[in-house]
Amino acid sequence: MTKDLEEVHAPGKRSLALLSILLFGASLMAGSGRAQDSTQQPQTESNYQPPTYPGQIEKDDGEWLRPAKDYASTRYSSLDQITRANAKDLKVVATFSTGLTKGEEAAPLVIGDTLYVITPFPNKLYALDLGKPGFPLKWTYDPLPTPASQGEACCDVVNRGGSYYDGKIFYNTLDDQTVSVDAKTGREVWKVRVGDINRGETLTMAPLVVKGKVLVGISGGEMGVRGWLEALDAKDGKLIWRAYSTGPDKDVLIGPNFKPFYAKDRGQDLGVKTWPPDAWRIGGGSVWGWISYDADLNLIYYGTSNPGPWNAAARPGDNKWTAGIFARNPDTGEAVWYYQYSPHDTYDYDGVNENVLVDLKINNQVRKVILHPDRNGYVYVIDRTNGQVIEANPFVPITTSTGVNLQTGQLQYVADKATITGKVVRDLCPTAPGAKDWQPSAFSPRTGLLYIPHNNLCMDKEDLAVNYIAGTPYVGANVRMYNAPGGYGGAFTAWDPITGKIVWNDPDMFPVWSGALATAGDVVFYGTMEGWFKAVDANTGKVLWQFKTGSGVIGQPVTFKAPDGKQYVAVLAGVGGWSGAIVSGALDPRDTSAALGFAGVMKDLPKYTAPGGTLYVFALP
Amino acid sequence: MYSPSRSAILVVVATVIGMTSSCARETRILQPPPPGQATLNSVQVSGINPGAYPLPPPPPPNIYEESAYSVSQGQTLFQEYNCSGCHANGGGGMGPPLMDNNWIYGSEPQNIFATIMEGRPNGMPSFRNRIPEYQAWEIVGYVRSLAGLLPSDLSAARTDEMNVKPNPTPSQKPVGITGNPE
Amino acid sequence: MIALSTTTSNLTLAILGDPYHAGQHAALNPASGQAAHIEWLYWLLFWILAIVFVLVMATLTAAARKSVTPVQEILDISRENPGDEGAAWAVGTAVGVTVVTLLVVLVASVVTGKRVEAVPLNNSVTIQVRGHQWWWEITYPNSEPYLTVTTANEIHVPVGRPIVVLTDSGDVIHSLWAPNIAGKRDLLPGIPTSFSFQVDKPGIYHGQCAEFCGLQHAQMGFAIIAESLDQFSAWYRQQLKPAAEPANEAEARGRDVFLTHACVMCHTIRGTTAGSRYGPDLTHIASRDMIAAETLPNVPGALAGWILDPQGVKPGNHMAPNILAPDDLQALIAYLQSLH
Amino acid sequence: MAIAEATVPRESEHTDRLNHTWGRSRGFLGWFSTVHHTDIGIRYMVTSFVFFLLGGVLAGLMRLQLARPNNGLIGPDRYNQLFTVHGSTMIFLFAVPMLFQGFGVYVVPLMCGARAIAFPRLNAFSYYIYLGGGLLLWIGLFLNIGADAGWFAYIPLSGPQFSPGKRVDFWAQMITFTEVSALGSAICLATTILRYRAPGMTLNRMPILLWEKLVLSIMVMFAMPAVMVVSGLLLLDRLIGTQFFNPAEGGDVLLYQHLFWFFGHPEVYIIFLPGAAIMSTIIPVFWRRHIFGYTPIVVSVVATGFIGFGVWVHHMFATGLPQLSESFFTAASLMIVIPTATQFFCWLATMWNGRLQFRIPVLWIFGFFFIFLIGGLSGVMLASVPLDIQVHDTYFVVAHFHYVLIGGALFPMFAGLYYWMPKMTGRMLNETLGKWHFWLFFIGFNMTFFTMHFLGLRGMPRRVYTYNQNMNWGALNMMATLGVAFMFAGLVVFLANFLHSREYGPIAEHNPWKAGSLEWATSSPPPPYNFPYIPTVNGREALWEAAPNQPVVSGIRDDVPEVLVTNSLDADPEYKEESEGASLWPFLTALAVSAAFVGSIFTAWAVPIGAVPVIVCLLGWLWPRGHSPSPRMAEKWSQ
Repeated sequence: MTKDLEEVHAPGKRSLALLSILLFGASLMAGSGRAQDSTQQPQTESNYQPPTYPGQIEKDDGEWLRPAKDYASTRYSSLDQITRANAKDLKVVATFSTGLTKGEEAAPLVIGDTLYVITPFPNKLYALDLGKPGFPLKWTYDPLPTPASQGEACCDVVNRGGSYYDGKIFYNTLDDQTVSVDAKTGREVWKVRVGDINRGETLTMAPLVVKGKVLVGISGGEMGVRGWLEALDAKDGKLIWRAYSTGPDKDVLIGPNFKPFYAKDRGQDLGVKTWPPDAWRIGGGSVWGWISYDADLNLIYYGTSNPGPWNAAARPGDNKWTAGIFARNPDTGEAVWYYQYSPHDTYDYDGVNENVLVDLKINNQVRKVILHPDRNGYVYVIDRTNGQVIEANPFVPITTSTGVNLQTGQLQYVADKATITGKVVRDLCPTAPGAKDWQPSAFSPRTGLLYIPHNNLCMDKEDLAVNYIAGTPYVGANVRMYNAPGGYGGAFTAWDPITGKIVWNDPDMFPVWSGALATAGDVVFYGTMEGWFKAVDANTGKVLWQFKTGSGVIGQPVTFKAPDGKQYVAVLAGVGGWSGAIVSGALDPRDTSAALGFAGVMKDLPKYTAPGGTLYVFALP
Repeated sequence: MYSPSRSAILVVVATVIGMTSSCARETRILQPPPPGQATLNSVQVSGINPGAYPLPPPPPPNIYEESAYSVSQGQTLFQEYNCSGCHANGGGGMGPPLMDNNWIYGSEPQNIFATIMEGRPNGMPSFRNRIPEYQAWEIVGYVRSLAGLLPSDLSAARTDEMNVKPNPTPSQKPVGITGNPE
Repeated sequence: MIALSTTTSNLTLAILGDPYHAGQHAALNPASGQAAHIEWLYWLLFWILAIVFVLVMATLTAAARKSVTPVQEILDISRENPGDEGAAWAVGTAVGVTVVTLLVVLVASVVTGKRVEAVPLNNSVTIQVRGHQWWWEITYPNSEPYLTVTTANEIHVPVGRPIVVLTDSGDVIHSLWAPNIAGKRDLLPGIPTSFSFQVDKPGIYHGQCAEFCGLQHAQMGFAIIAESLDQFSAWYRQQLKPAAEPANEAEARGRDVFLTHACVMCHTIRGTTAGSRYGPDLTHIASRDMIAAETLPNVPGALAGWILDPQGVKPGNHMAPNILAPDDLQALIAYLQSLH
Repeated sequence: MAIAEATVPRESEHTDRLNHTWGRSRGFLGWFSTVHHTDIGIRYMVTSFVFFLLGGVLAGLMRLQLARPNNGLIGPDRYNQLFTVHGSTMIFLFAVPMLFQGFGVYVVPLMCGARAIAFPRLNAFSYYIYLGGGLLLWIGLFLNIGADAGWFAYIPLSGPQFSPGKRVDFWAQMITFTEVSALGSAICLATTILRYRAPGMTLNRMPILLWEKLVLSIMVMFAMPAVMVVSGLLLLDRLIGTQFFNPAEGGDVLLYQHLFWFFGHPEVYIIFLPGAAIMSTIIPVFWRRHIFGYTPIVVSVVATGFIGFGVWVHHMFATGLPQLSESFFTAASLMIVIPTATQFFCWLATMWNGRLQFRIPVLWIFGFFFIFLIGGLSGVMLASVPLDIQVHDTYFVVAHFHYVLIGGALFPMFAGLYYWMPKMTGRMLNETLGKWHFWLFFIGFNMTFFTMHFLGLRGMPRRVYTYNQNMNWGALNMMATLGVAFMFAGLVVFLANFLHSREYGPIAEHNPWKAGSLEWATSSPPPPYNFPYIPTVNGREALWEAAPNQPVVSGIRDDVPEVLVTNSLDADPEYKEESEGASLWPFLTALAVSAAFVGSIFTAWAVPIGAVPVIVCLLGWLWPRGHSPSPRMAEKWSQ
């Protein structure tokens, strides 16, 4: 492994986390005194005792049907052949090249004896035969998306995977088509166009199939789209309902059953009244993240993205219903409750991150909660029955807000970090990609910990006069990012959701942009942008095994049991995405505002990795 | 004793010296000439010349890239028309970088003009009818200045926005498809 | 004093063959309390200084006449200088009087300054003015964001209500000045300021950029349209609406022309996909009296000329010439004229 | 009693030797190598007068464009260059070089009774640098690189984003040139006044003109650095992308204005005080008596020098500063009226008790009173914040400062030219033509600029290249334009008068006006050594109060260019030193410096590379040469 990593790892994780905090404090002494008292610091926990998990985990047949494994989005597998003891013996058993140089963010799916790989644009679907040695290619499906759609994707032409239901694979293409493919034959069952690239709409998210409905959300929060989530009939792709994220209540499917917990989210047509006239028509709130489903409550949970444009002066008000979380009834789509993480989001904090549905014993009372590590820097613990915020604790240094008021649910912004048109506002932490972007975390009921891959960045931001020209970006900001105090770009963190503290922290020089995977063997998997795929001890974070893949890992690792009864671990390598665009897009980091400001802080990435998508499958010998 | 004729001589000499150095840089074309037929195919996009004898590239029709004012207009339009949305301040993002020396569709003014007007298949929109031709040429001038293909005294040392670029941008040789370094 | 002074100013101007007429765009023709205070101060100082001028000139002439000596060959110098004692007294007194006069001026000026700034701010109307090369972006911010109005170059204000103006600039320094209403205030990039006034007389008051701001500084005009509260509210309600849908064939085609040509790159028409803010918001363009920053009347002919050849009208401004087929142009104008 | 005749040079071996010692070599090189203050002074005057005429032509063009509404004669791009170059020329290339440097360099050493100016080579260098700056600006204009951001070039309009190309760089570099020049002259003049005065010319006997030049020099030393800093920072922002004035990155656009006006307002007094100096010098001569109130006048001048630095913010009232600070600067701006008024009253008193002998300069004195008074009074209006925010940046202000500057500098300048021309050329000017000149110019001036007050009050902003029919500004503008014709006619008459009289005018005596100051104590024009014997002084008006056999200083060597250095207070002789003789180095150094300055506009490399020839020239300039030793102490005075 490289020298830099040695250095980063040297001081040991917890002490380093502490160190980073100290450094941050010091840097603030040096910096503005005002920032100091308004800075939120993550707490760390010295001796953690895993509690027994009070909730239920879906029974596991060793398959991987949907990106997050289960409806609760735990990304936890009960397979336990790979243990802390033997993880060091993991070997590559098969690889498969997608032949693409774009970011590979998808989770492979495993159904029966077949492993499915969904690529970034051109969004091909490959089926690999797990029954034969070397997992040969069964068939390929090519949806032939229009190349022009590449010009409408804000942050690399990625695809975040698909879902299996009723013998079919469902996934989205960049040019706004949802496809249903026969899992056996690779034959296209149906294909519907749900959006228009000429309005900046694209599809990158992984659909979730709930009760025979394919839930699809639009991307394009940086392009002035009007976000929505819609349900298509799994049988024929017919539209069942569509719920917008902005606009009048009837478009947002807000009806009599809508009971948000906090007063600030109640009112008539807030999707219109919290915007300047007609700004909601191009106000973002896209739904490009993850969807979770609670069968008992019969509710789906998903986040809405940042309001558009980034220049907040163009959209005074709370900008409902962006940068928040909706709970909806999957049958009708009607909203049940909503909570806004970042009202009038001026930092592109979105709200689309995964919602991990778990049951936690809080104050000796088991509660059905959502664990949601948000881009704004807090891990929210939300009562998923009614949307009450139980806790919100910072997991990275935060300068833009001082905390969440649990009475009003209001995020407490720092006044002098408010962005201004034509002025550079400095030391904004976290950044536009957030404390943690799309990269999904995993929850292990065995340790009771949430494993969070995340960023450790700060930024300077200048709002610019912004013009909406349909089909072109609608951003209006100059951003330059740099490593947050601690000097590293990202980390993999184990988080105790009950005490709201960091248990262990595994820093990396780049943002940890891959998903996380937790297993019953108490081994946790994730990858770094440099290309290391790691297995670490779920309790201590100690690196048990690591393998250098051909390119940076930003995909979602999965584990499964093949017909031969062995446990395998699979991940797609292939750097890209927003953070990796500097490599996949060959950007020029001399312009620190390139890639919406991400290029500057990633300028060293090309020294460590090159693009190229490959599937790696590992197993014990 | 004093002789005014001498200082007169000085003035004349200096003026002549100055005159010899052309000042197209300072001309401000406020009233654009009627749009000419942009000869889009007048420059090749391929670097292969059957017979192995490349035609000399036609002279750039871009009077706008000799004037600092036009280049600065191009810079403004590059922002206002959201070119910067994809290409940032030259470093790229959704679109490829423009300040490096890698030209996918050629570095000749006509190449870039065609790219803006007709678009390119992998995501570059077509701005025909949306951007008047003379403004497109101004943008062409600015784009070429980003890559250091224009004399540095044509482009501003900085804008009144966030300082996101090292100044001055080091000049580079294009090795695009048209290949011929300028 | 005001009456007297006005008559004299009429006199002076009559001499200059340009009779002062009501409604004249002038600092001495106030339509607001603020401008009136300043006018009062102007005439006060005018008369004080006029007297000073007359006195000094009289002394000079007297001295010249008293002292002139027709002798041809140059006189010698006498060692003693007669009359210096008297002169000493005279000069001393004169300096004393000067000091007193200046004190009067200072007090009057400071008092007037206070009066100008003392605008009651209860139930005031707040207006954000942002300067651009070379037009004015006018916003009426509101605590309820959906009640925000954005327009350009024509500032509607209710008569008798205090107006708070927030100033800001998007590029270079401009200066907001409507002489009949108030003194000027610079619009500085990065340094927001504010001032306030209250218009008493309904009317249309011309204003103009008063800080050199580049090529079209000369024709960067605006208008303050003071109207009754009812008229103002009606106008405000209208401005809140999205653009009118095309009522007929021509207007529909005009909208297509707008959305498929360069217009869409710079202008906003709310309710359509046109959302660029580089140029003025045209959602209710037909409700304005003038176009091109108060340079041309808002009539089809002028509109056509402006669309086809803006650089001919205002060289260097940021509006691009458009090459449009005649019937396209007709349709476009029909559409724009329908946006009330 | 008769005016002292004692020191008029008579042909003798002594004067021959002096001629040989001080005389300049002829020919092309001789012209470039002379460092004598009379030559340099006249060059300043002629050069700046040429710039004055050029600037006037630009003004005429602007008036033509504005004569009618919606006039299409000149487009905005050209027009912006016209008024920018006009303003910059009149301030930086005419007013200061003519009144401060021109008259100062020519008259001061003569009035001191000195043989040379202090640091004559620095003095010559200053001239060439000034010439370089002027040529830069004007060649720029002809090459369409004419500055176009106004003569105070407010940021951000003058910044890298909104002023592409090199136009503003040329302007900013011209500032650097002229300020270097002014600083150099200031040092020469201050030193001359403090150390070269003739024995007996104690501080309280010093002619008021010397007092004013002394105060001026000190003001220049404090004011010019501010503008050099601001133009320097502007150049850095424009050329290498520093962020001093970038509002986005925390730069401040008002900082520029503060720095500029901290120079800009004192500059007004730097232009007016020489005018007042000429008044205080000429009035006694033509009213045939000593000036009344010598002490109050001197005190006023010094006070002006101080208060002048405390009023700059009244140029920025419209930016919306806190009321308190505005009131403070109102008070300061009003306070500065007092010293000026005091001088007015003293002059009036001098006239009241004098015996006027009516000659051409007197006309210009009256013109000065009339016009400068109006300008000063409208200035009182501008000092008041509420009025200022109405008329600021309108034609009212244009009218105001033309009344102040033309009244306070140009009219005294003409008075001074008519007064000293005999000394400079040795011939008298024609008085009839003089009258024509005055009346044409006076009438034209008031036609043009008095109407502008009304235009301003009626809302016409300055720096507009055209205006709309319906503003009713047409008649007034036409009138203003007509006035320009009169002014031009007047100037033509003056030029004719000057050129003709220079050849054919009646020969001037050495003291045609029977004036009292020392420059009249030598022949017209003065010999290269100024005085065959350094005169001595026993009164404020040296020649009027000279004894029948006024002693002169002897023992100053005539085989080497020696000057007598006296002490600052009492002008007691301290020692003799050898004045630097003619040299080509100042000219070469100026060339090298100019090359470096101009080059730096195009590439930062010009600074290190251009520094090399500059250093070489300075070495050549300062290289120690053998000097014939001379006794350090002055010898006894001979009766």
